[in-house]
Amino acid sequence: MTTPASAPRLARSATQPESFRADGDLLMAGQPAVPFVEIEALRVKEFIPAAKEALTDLIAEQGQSKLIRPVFNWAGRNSLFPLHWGLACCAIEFAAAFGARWDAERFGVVPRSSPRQCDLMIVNGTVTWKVAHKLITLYEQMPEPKWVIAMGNCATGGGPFRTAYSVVPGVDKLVPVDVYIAGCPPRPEAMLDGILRLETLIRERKE
Amino acid sequence: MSDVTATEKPDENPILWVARPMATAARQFAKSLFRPSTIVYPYERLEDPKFRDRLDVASGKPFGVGQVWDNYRGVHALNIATCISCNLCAFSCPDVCIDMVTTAGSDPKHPKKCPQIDYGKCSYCGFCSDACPEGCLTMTTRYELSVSKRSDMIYPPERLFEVFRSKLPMNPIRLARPENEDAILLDPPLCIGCNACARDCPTQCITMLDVPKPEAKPGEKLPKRIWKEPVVNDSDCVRCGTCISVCPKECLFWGTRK
Amino acid sequence: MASATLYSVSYDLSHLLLGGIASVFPDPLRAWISNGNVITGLAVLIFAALLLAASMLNTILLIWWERKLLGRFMDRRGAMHVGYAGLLQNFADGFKLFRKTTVQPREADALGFFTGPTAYMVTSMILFGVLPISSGWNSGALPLSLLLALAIFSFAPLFIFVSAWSSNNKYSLMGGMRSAAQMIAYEVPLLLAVVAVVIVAGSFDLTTIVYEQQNYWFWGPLFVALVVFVAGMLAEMERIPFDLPEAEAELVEGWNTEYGGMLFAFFMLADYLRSLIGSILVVLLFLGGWTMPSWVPSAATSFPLAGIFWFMLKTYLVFAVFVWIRAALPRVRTDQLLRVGWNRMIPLSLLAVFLAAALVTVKCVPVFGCLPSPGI
Amino acid sequence: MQTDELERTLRPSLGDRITSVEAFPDTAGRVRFRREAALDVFRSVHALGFHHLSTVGGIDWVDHREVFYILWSDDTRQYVVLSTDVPASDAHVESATPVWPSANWHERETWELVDITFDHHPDLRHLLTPDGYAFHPLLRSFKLHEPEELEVKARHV
Amino acid sequence: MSEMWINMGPQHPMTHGLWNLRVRIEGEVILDVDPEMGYLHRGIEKISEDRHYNEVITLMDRTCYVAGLAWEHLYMLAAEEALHIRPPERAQYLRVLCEEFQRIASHLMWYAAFVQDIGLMSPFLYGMRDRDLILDLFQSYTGARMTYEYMRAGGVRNDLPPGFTDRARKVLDWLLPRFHEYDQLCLGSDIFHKRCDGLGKLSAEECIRHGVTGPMLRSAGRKRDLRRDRPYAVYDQLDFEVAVADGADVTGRYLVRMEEMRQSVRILYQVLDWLDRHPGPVMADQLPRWLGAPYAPVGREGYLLKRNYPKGVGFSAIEEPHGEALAYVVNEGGEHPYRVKFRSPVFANLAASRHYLVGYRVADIPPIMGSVDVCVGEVDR
Repeated sequence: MTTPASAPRLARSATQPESFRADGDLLMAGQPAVPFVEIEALRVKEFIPAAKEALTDLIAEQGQSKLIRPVFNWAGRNSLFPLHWGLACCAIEFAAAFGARWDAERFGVVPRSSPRQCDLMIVNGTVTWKVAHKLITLYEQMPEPKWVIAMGNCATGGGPFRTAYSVVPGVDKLVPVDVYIAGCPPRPEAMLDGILRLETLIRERKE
Repeated sequence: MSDVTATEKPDENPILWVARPMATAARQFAKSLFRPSTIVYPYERLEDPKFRDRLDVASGKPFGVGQVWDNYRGVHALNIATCISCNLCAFSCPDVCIDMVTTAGSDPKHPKKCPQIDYGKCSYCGFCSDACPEGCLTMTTRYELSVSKRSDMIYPPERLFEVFRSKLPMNPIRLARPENEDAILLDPPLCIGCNACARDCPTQCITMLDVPKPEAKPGEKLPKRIWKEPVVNDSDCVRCGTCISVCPKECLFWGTRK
Repeated sequence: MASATLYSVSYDLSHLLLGGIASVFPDPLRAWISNGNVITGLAVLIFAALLLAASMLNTILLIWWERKLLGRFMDRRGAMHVGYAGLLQNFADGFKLFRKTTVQPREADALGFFTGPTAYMVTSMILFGVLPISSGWNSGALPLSLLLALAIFSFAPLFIFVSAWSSNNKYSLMGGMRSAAQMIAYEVPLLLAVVAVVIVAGSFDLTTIVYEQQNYWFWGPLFVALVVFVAGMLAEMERIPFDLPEAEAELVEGWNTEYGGMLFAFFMLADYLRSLIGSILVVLLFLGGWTMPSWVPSAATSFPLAGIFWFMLKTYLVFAVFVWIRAALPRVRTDQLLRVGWNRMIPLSLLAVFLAAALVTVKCVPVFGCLPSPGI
Repeated sequence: MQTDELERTLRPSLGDRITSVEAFPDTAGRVRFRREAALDVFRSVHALGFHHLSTVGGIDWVDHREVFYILWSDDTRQYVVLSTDVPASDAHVESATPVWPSANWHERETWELVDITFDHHPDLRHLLTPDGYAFHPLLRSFKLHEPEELEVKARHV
Repeated sequence: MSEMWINMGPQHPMTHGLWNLRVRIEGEVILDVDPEMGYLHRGIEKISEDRHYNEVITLMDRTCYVAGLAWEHLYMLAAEEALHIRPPERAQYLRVLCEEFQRIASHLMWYAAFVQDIGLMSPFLYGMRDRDLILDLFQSYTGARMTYEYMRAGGVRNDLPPGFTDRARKVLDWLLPRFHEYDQLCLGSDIFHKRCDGLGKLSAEECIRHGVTGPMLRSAGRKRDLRRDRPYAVYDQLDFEVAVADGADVTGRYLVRMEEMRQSVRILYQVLDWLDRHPGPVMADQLPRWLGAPYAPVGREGYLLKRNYPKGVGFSAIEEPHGEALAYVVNEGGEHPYRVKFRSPVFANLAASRHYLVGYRVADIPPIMGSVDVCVGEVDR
């Protein structure tokens, strides 16, 4: 297949990362157009960060776009994966909300065990000082954008145990909380209501 | 072993080993194909009349069985008009989430104090509504309380009054107030007749009656006091103990009236 | 070409497109553009794009199908509020995962961490170029397409292991090792079961295998092979009861514990792509592909795209059986799985091969063809 | 087994190592013993058929602390309570783990919450509170506060 | 693979709560385990010392959140003994009703969690669905789904609403065939037996040595149930069998719990019949004023001391769904208990985990720990 003389060179532009420009310049300097020479140049150590950067740029650009942003917003609020963990009493109601009667999966809420795949941390129970740093670690392991729901009174403000020596009086002392759900423990409906409120918050959010 | 009560009957047929659970799942699938037992929450609610007092558990749809909501303990409703500011709810709260605050619009000279509830601390135990002598603080069936600001969880009396006016079903079971022998007693020598108890009594059941001023014996100085003593009307008293706590001389105490 | 196929459609499209473009340009360029090679090249590109779109769409639909079915098995409804009956739920998931930050753990090896999922995804997707969907609807009539499909299919453990190893997480590592062991253990019976089909059909070409089933479907005479194939496929697709590599209870999410964002989406998509391919292979090898038995009224088989319709219907029903199994059975343990694989499945598959050979030798295969309702 | 029967059984072998055997509601009785003789008492009671140690706990009576052991016998289907007093300044007692291995965690808990050290315990480290937690919350001198109070205090200090 | 330690928890799908199982493995074989507790330690025993006797109830519901009413019962038995109160008989029957319903609910919760551990997906939903029916019943007479605050010193808060017994019987009628369905899904499946038979063995003698009680002990063939051995409340008037199995393994614990649920249903039918026939008061008559429902403490201290209320010690033991639970309440004459000590069955069961986990495989941890039925709330308290 013959190729037009200038075709492969058109792609080189200023948007290229630094590491590539040297090879690109070589091409521009009238070297014989060896096919796949740029693939030779893609050494691993340069490729991975460059690709990541490009991807991040792309996403950021699309995030700014007026056309794309509503789509991502819609996707983000309709597919909230909470972290699958149980702290205390509220965890039982949390589980009940995923049971047959309430079925939180109707809203696209599917608990995932790995924090890397979650967008939402539902703090469903008493947070003690012993578990506090683990909670923060988990929160930091979740990729952006992420949200936190303080479910129940213990997560909101320590609940009946707030005077105790071992209890964090409110998870908002540790991580930023988006929605508080009162209740001790809240009914599964109340938890779903909290998630719907979070969806409303995401919809109204201005970036 | 003869002791063993929980045993299984082993099955010899290996085909059934996988077939039986799969058949059970298939039966469930057929049952829930058209009407699973899910309640489509924001559109259907369990406290709807169509789910209330439902008894059709045998029909294969187990939702809504025995949904009796009258008893449910949710957000409080406060009838400000009948509240007597007796403090009993705040006293009985195990989580110390009730504050008595001045109601908006009350007379600044005689501020009316009504409970303000922090739902971030409340554990919905119902002790406060049990303790309320006038039945003005009750619990309703409202349970949705998600907010994005922590301070929105604090319900001042006016907001509790709004809940009252929204005519939600309220907890009908009221505790019978047991007959009890406890009463407010007075240690007369200590009393100075200051009227503090009668002034602060929420039910106005304390009246200050005159006591005869004793004749001063020679060499003895009469105490400097107002010659009145409180008398408690036991049938009206709600045993809130306000009088004991306001008494400057600690002359009132709990006791049994013979 | 008698009927429209995916490739002919894309060729026509390419011809039309390039013809339109060529008319604008002056002569030397026009001659070059309307060159047959260029048209073919663009046609291949369009074909690939269409295939990609179709496979992605089907995969996403498959996820929805599983979620709804699983919901009914569990006495609940499944996704229902996003889009009509939750049809858009998986699109939302996909867009969301696309937007999420891709976190690379500090200790992870970048090369493996990023190439693993990508290669896993790509190898799964290549398969669609091989599989025939209906008469004429395949990319190339390869004489050894079945062999090629299974060869590509068995790349996966390598990439899973690479991504698991490079995640530098103990759970991922254990999941990856289990995955590799499991897939290798089940590769052999799977291939042997296929050999049984090949013996009866006399060809490695999937299209030929399907046409061999026009009179009788292979699931009856080759029932043992079908059982072995389905069990092996379950292991290859890593579905319950053989989902040990991502066993949620002990290994948090198995080998994709450290993956989030788009890379995780790759894993999910590739998993379901493989499930789709597994169901398609079952349909192609044992359930007569797009052919229907003769007692089905001809009106039901002669409308446009009838082949594709019946083919997809069968595929989705086969997948429903997989979902049913998932809803009803617990997962087995690694050592039990491997023991079953090596000790039971291989003898069974050898038996299947032997049976197939016997059938062909004794010429009793046509007996099935004489039955009043062949196939069903 | 009645309380007096318990005393009659234990007294000959233990002598004054047990200070008293008194009635205790719903159990065979409460055996109070001197802490120096802890292991002897444990062995004797274990020999009576009390093989199951239900729990070990401590009570802070401000001037001294009490350790109690609750045991169950399958033969007589009764509980028995052992208890000993230790001075607050020198709160330690012999560990019951050689006789009842199940005492392990209960003693760890009592050690960290009531500050009673168990000698020769195989593994005396924090169980419920974080490692290095310096307080013993179940002592009467340890007071609880509302979090707001603590914040106000912290601001003023 | 060489030896390594892995942390299973505090956030791990196996743990069903906040605790950390540190496991030393070689390949997939467990060499040593070290449970790390205390992530949910809320100081309930300490907070109880600052509360009135009745107010401790709100903590009891949260101590073991899957068996709140059983813990209320446990605490109330001890507190009443310490306060020298005796509840009326109907209240005792109501408490037994609560405890047995709670036992079924707790076992259903266990079932839901346990089947998920072995990878069965749909029975989780079935278990939760059927548990919700019992919670509905609880809601209809206590007013809450999980934190009931139903029992009071001297009785219970309120009597049953009209029509309750019929509803309860309907639910029991619905539940009995469901147990059969559960068995079909688990015992009927060969894979279940492959996964669970002979796993997590702990003989009866070992159980006694390490303080293990409840279904774990009964699955080893030891017929020990405090409801039968040391009847409290009105259990001596009820007819039931103690469920015992002989496997001492995961399957045995499954069988024991399933049989216990059936026995609970049997008890409940008797209790419901009795309740229908014997109306009466549910609260003791002679109560100190501050223990009657609307009490008005003045200040927070000193009120009772003026009344010279008799001192006492309360001790109670009940067969909680997880095993033998104890409460020890010291009343020094104040308004608040001087010291409250609880013995959690799961605490001891977990302490013995080294003895039933070592030697098995990593993949066996979820079924074994699932069969222990860990409720972290009552372990850490």
